[in-house]
Amino acid sequence: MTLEMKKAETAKMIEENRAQAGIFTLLGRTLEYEADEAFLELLRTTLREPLAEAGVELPDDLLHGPSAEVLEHLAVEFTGLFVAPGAISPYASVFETGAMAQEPSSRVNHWYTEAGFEFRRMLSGEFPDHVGTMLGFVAALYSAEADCLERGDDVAAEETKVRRERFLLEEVGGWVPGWCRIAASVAGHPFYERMLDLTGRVLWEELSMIAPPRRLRELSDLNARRPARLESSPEFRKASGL
Amino acid sequence: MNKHFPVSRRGFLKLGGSTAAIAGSLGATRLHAMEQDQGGKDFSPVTGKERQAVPYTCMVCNIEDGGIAYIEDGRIVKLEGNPDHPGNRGKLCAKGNSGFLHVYDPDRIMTPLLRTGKRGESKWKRISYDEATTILASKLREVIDRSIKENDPAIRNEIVFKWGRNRTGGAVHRFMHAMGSNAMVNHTNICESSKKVGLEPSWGPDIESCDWTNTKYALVFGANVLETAYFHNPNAQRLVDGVVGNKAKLVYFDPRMGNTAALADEWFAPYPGTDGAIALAIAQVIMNEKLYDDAFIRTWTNVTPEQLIEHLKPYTPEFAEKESGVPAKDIRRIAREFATTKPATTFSYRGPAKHVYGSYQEAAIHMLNVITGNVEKKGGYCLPRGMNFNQPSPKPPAAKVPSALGAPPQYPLASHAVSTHMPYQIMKGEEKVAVYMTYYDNPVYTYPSSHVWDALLKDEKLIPFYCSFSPYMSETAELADLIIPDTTYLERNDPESMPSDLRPWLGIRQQVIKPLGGTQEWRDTIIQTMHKVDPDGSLGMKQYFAFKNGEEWVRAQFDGIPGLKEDGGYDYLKKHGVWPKYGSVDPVTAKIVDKNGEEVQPEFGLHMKELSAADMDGATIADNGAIKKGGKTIGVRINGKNMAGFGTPSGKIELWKASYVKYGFNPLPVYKRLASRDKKPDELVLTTFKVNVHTQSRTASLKYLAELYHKNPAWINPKTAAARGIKDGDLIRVTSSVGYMVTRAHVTEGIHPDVVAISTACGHSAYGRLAQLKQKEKVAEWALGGDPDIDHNVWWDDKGVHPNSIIKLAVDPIGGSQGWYDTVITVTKAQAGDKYGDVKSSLEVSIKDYEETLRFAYTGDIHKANHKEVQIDWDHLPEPHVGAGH
Amino acid sequence: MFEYMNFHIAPWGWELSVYFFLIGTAGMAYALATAPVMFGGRFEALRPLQLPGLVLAFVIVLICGPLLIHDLGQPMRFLYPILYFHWTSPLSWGSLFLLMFAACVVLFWWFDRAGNTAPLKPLAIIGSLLGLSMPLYTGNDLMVQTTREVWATPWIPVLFVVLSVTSGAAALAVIGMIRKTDDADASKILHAVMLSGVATTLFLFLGLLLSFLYGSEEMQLGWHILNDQFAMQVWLLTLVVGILAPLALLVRPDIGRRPQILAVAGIASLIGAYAFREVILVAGQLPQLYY
Amino acid sequence: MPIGLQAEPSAGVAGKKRWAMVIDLRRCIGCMACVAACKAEYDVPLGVWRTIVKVKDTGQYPNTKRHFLPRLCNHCDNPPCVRNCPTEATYKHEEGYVLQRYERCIACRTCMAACPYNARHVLPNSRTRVKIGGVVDKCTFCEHRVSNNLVPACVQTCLGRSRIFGDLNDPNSEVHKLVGGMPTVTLKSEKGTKPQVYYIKPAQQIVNQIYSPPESYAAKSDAEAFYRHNKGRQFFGGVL
Repeated sequence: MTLEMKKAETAKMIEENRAQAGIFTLLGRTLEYEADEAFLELLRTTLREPLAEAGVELPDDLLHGPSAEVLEHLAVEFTGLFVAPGAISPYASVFETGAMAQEPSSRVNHWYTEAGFEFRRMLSGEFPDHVGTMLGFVAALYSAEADCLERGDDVAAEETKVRRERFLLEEVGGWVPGWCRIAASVAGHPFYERMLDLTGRVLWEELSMIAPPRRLRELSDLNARRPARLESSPEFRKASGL
Repeated sequence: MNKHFPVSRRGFLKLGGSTAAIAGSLGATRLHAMEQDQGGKDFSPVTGKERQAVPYTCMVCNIEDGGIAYIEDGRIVKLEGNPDHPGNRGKLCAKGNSGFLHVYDPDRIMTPLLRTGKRGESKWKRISYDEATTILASKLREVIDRSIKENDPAIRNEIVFKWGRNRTGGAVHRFMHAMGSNAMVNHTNICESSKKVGLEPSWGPDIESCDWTNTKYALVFGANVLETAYFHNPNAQRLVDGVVGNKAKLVYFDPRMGNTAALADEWFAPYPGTDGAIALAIAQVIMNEKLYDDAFIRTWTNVTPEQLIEHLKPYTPEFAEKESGVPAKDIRRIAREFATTKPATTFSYRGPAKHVYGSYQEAAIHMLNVITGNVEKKGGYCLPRGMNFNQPSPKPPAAKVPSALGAPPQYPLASHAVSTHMPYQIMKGEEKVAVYMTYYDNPVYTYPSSHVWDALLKDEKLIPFYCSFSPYMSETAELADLIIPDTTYLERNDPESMPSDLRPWLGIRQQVIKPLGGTQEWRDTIIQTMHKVDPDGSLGMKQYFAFKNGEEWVRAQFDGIPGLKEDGGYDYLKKHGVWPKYGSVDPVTAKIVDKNGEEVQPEFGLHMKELSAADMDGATIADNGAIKKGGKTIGVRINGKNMAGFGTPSGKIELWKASYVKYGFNPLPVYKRLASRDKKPDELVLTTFKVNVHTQSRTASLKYLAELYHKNPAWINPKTAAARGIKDGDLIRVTSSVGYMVTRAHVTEGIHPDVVAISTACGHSAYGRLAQLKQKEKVAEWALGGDPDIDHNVWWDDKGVHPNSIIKLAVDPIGGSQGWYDTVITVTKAQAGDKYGDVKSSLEVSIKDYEETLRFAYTGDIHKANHKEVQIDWDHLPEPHVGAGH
Repeated sequence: MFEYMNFHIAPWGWELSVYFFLIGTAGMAYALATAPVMFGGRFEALRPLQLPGLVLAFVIVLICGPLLIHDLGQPMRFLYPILYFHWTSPLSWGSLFLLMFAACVVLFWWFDRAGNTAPLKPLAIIGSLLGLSMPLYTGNDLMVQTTREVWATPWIPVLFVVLSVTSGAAALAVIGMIRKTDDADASKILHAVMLSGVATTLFLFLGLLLSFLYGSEEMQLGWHILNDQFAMQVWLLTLVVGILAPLALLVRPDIGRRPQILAVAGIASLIGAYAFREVILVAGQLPQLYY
Repeated sequence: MPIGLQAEPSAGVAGKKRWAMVIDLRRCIGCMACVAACKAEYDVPLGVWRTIVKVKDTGQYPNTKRHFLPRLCNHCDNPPCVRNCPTEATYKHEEGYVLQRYERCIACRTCMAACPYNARHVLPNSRTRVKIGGVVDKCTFCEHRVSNNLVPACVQTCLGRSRIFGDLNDPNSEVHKLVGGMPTVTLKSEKGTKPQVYYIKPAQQIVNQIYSPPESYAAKSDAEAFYRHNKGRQFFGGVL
C-alpha cells in the first residue's frame, strides 16, 4: 500500500469516525435532555434533510410552530416519556435490576472513568447509565479515535476503537435496541417516536458491523428478553454456605 | 479420707445427685451461655462480606424506631433495629424492615416537576431544583409583597403549609413563622386528636406511656397494640412481655378481632362508640364498691370521691350493657379485677377517640387509672417521657395573625386543630389560599369524604398555586402545580424523640447514603427557597436560614441540647443513632441492663419529684397549691412539699375540666349516645382499620408488604351477611349517605354483627405501579423500568377498594376528631352493572355534612340540646375567636 | 390478615407422569423384544416384534431424555446426578440406569444389524434388567419419599412394574396389529402378559383403594382430593378404561387373542397406565400442599 | 447414622453444635416482621417464602380466636430431603443446618417432594438483586449470620421475642433450657424427621386447623390468583 493510499484511507476513516460521532452525539443529545432553542434550530435547518433521508420525517408542528411552544411541548413529552413516575426509565440499572443506581450504573461509570471521562449530572435524578449518556460516550470515543488518527497515533486509535466496540457489545447491545423499540411504541410525540426508532436502527446497524453473526443472534435474543435472565454468578458457591 | 473435711466420696456423690435435680431452682449464676448476638452487625449472604452499618431513625410510620442501615457497595440493602435503642430494642416491624425499598424505586420522583396540562392530567416538565425553588420563592414573595403593600399581616396566612407527617423538629414552623404565616394545617384530627384533647386538660401530656412489662392487668380500649396503634413496635414488645412474661391479664375491647384480640385473655366487641359507657360503668363499680384509691384522688385530683360517686350514678353496668352489648356481669367483674390487681393500666387509642364526643370517652378511660391510683407507678399508667430540642437561634418570632384554616374558631378546645374542615372553609370562601404546600400528606386518599379534597385541589380558583414536596406520585401529588421532591427518610437529617420507652431518648435521622441521584432533602429546599424569597436579607427572613445545608441545620439543633455535647454531641449521634445509651438489651429478658446484668430502671413518680431551689426561685404559690412562675404552673405544693405535679393549671390531675365547661361541655367524663347508635335495624356501622404491615398510604408500593396484604374486602358477620343473602366473597354494594362503593364481602366470625370493617391499607389510584397493580394492566408501558421481581412474580391480582370517600365528615365538637367510626351504611348484594372497585360519592352531600357537623360545635344549635345537664349561662358562651386554644 | 398469605406449588407435574409412563413402556418393550434372544424357545414367536420393540424403546428414550432435561430448573446440569452421584438417591441410580439402558438399546440394535450375535444375549439380559429397573426406580422415586404417605409404600414400585409390563406388551400388540405381523403364538404371549398384568393391576388398585380408605389422615385426604378434583382420572380412566375394559376384553382367551381386540385392550390399558401414574403422583403431593 | 447424610445427627451429641429454634407461640403476635426481614435479607422473590406466619381464625363470634404458626425449614436432624437429592446439592452441615449448594442443584425438586413442611421452593429467574435463580432454595437458619455469631434475621427482628435461637447442645443456652423445661412440640415428628424447630406449645387441634386448606374467600381467591399466575410456568405442578 502506498503512502498516498494509506493517507487517503486514514482520511476516509477520520471522516467516517467524525460522521459517526456526529450521529451518536445527535442521538445521545436527543435522549439525554429536552430540546432547547439551539437544538430546535439545528433540527429545522442543518439536520432536517439528513434526518429525512435517514427516515426521520420531522413532524410539522416541530418544524413550523412557534419555537417556545414547540420546546415546551417537547419538554412535556420528554418528561412523560423518560422522567416522570411510570415512564420508560432510560437507565441500564432500572432495566437490568428494576432499581435505580444499582451495580450496572457503577459499571457503566467505570467505563467512563477508564476512558478519562467524568460523569457530572446537570439535573437531579440523573445517573451515568442513562441511554443518552451512553450513546454520548460512544460518540466521544468516535471522535477520540478520529483525533488519534489525525495525530497519527494508530495504536491509541486502535485502543479507542476496541473500547468503543466492547462498550457497544457489552453495555449497549444487549438492551438498548429493544428498549428503543418499546419506548418508541409508547412515545406520545412523533419526534421522539421517530428518533427512538432511528436510534434503534443506527445501533443495530452498528452492532451488525462489529458483532459476529452468532453474537448478533444472542444480542437479538437479549433485546427481546422477558423475563430478565439471570446468569450464574461466581458468588454462587459462597451463598450455599460452603 | 481428708481429715479436715470428713465427708466420703459417696456423700459427695449423693449431694451431687440431689443438687443436679434442683440445679435449676438454685438460682442464677454469673455465668451465662455465649449466646448469639442479636444484631448490630450484618453480613452479605452472598459474598459473606461484612456490611457497612449506619444508624438512622425509621419513618415508615410515626413511631420513629431506631434502626441500622446496612450498606453494600454504597447501596442500602437491609435495615435492622438499633440494638442500643431503648424504644424498639433492636427490632423493626414488617414495615420498618421493608422501608429501604422506597429508596431505589424507579417510581420515585427524582427531579422537580412543573405541571403543564390541567391539574391531575399528569403532564409535567422536569426542571432543576434551582428553577423549582425560584418558582416557589416568587410565589411566596408575591404574597409577602402584597402583605407589605397592603400593610396587612393577615395576608401572609394565605401561605398555607399542610402536612400529614411532620418529623422536622420544628423546621416547618421555622419556615412558616419566618414568612409570618400561621396557616399550618396538620393531620391530627384524622389521626387521634380527641384522645389528646381528652388527656391534655386532665394531666398535661397528650398520651400515656404504659409500663406494660411490669403491669399485672391491662385494660385496652380500641387500640390494636399488637398490630398498629401508637407505638406499635415498642408497645407490642412490652405488652407481650407483660402478658406472657409477667402473666398480666389483658382485657381488650374492639368491635373487630385484630391480633391484639388474639392475644387477649378476654375480648369483648362493644358497639362502636360505646367504650366510654363501659369505662364509666367500670368507674361506677369501683367507686360504689369503695375499691378506689382514696388518698390519691383526694391528694392528686381536683375532685373528691363523693363528687365522682354522685356523677357516675347513671352509669350502671346495666346501662353500659344496654349501650355497648358487653354483659353487665363482665363489666362488674372487670371493674373489681382492675381495681384490685396492682399494678394495672389502661390503654386506648382510636377506638374510643375517633367518634363525635370521643374526648369524653378518652377522659373516662383515663379516669380509671386515676381513681385506682395507678398513675406514674411501676407497671402502671405513666406520663410519656421525651426529650426536647429547640430550633437553633436566632429563631423567628411566631407569626402575628392566627389562622383559622383547618383550625376553625368553633372548636376552641381542639388543641390539635380540625384539618378536615380546611377544604370546606375554602370552598365556602371563609379562608383564602394563595400558595399551598404539602409535605408527607395525601388527603385525596386518607381523609374522610376524600373526594372533597380532590375537588378542592382541582379548583385553580380556590388553590391558585400548589407545591407538593412528595417524593412519590400520590393521589394528592398528582394534582400539584409543582413537585419539589423530598428524599426518602434514609437520605435526610432530623432530630427525633418519642416517648416509646419510659427512659427518654434522643435519636437522629441522618443521610445513610447521599441523597440518590443528586436529589435534595426538604431542608435544603427550604434553605434555598428562603434565600430566594429574601435574597438581600431585607425582609429579615434570610437570617433564620443561614445554614449551608440541612445537616448543618440539624447539627446546630443538636448543639443546643444539654448534656449531649459532653458525650460527643452530634458526632456521637451520627455514630450511635440514639442518646443516651442506658445499657444493652438482655437477649433473654429484653430488659435494658448494665454491665452487671442489672436492669437500668426507669424513673417513676415523676409528678412527685421535688422542685429544686432554683426552680422555686421567683415562684408563687396559689390558693389551690399550684406553684406558678412566669404565668405558668410549674408544680404543686402538697403537704408542704413542692412537687413537679402534672401539666395542668392546678398542677393536679383535673378530672373536672374548667376548659370544657367554659364552652358548655361537661367538665367530667360523660357518655353521649351517638346517632350511629340509633341506626335503623337494617343499617350497619362502617369502621375502618389499619393492618400491621401497612401505614395509611405510603407502603402499598413496598412489595414485601403488598404481598402480605393487598386487598381489603369488607368484614361482615356471618349472621349479618346471611340476613342479606350475602355469601363469603360476594360482590357487595356498601352505601352511605355520601355515596357507595362496590367491594367484596369477607364473612368472618371476628366482627360485631352491627359493624362492617374495611381496611384503609389498599385501593390506591396512584402511588406507583405496584400499589395500582399497573404492571399487570399495561405491560408495555410499565414493563420497562421495573423490578423483574415485580414485573414477573406479582401473583395477586386484587389491589382492593378504598373506602374513605364514602365516609361521612363528622367531628367531635370537643377534640375535633373525625368520627371515623360513626358512618351508618347499608350493605346489599351488588346491583346489576356494579363492578368491583366502583366508588361514587357526592360533593353536595359532603358539604351538607360539614354544615351538619358544625351544629355540634359549641356555637351550634345541637350542642345545647346535647348538654342539658351542664349548668352554665348558656346565653353567654365565649365568642368564637380565631386562634383560641390552638 | 387473612388465613393464608403464602402458597406452594406441587413440585412434580405432568412431565414426570408422562416420563414414568413412557420409560416404563420402553423398558418392558425392550424386554419383550429381546425375549427371543434371551429365552429362545416359544418366545421365538416374538421375533417379528424385535425391531419394532427396539425402535419403540429407542424413540421413547429419545423423547424422555429431553423431557427430563426440560423439566429441570438447570437443564445444562443434566449430567450432575451422575457426576455427583449420590448413592441413596433413586434419581441418581435412575439417571445412570437410563443412560445404560439407552446404550443397551442402541448396542443391541447395532450388533443385531451387524450380524454380531455374540453380545446379543448379554445385552438382552442386562438391557431387560435395566428396562425393568426403569419402572422400579420411578416407583422407588416415590416410595422413598417417606414423608408422603401415599407414596411411601413398597406397593408403588410393584405397581409401576406391573403397569409397565402391561404397557410394554400393549404397545407391542398395537404395533403388531398396525404392522400386521400378527402371529397366533405372539398374540398368545402378549395376551398372557397383558391379562396377568391387568388382573394384577386390578388387585393393586383395590389394595390401594383400601389403603387410601383405611390409611392415615393424609391417605384419606389424598383420596378425598382425588375424588374431588380428579374423579375422572381415577374412576373412568384408571378403573373403567385402564383396568375393567381390558380385563373384559381379555378375559376370554379366544376373543382376547384376536389382534384387534388385543390392540384395543392394549390402548385402553395404556391410557389406564398413564392415568394411574398421574393419579398417584398427584395424590401424593396434594394433601400436603397447604401444610 | 441415617444413611445418605453428610453429617450425623448432632442433637444431644456432646462436643457438637446443634442449632435449633424455639418458637414460643404465646409470644407470636403475627406482626410479619420476620417475613419481611427474611425477604430483605435474601432478596427472596415474590411468590416464594423461606419463612411465613400462618394465620387461622377459629370459633364463633364472640368466642373467636386467632392463631399464628410461624413456619420455616425445620433443619431436621434426619432430613428426608438430603438423602433423596441426586447431586448432593442439598446437604447436612455438621452443626445441624440443612443447606443448599446452588451451584450443584439441578432443580429436579425431589427435595421439595421429600419435605413434609413445604419448606423448599424453586427460585424464579426474575429477581431483584441476587443473581441466583432456577434452583431450589430454602431457609438456611441464616448460616452466614450464625457463623458470625449473630442470630438469624427473623429472630433478630421478632417483636414478641417469639423466636429464640441457639445451640441446643449447650446446656446453658436459652433454647436448651426451653426445650428441656417447657412443653414443646415439633411438627410432624411422626415422620421421623427429627425437626429442630420447637414450638411452645400449640394445642394439637390448632395445629391441624392451621394445616387445613384455605376456607375463606379472601384466602381462596388469593390461592386461585397464585395458581393462575403460576399456571403454564415451569415447575408448576398443575394444581387448580
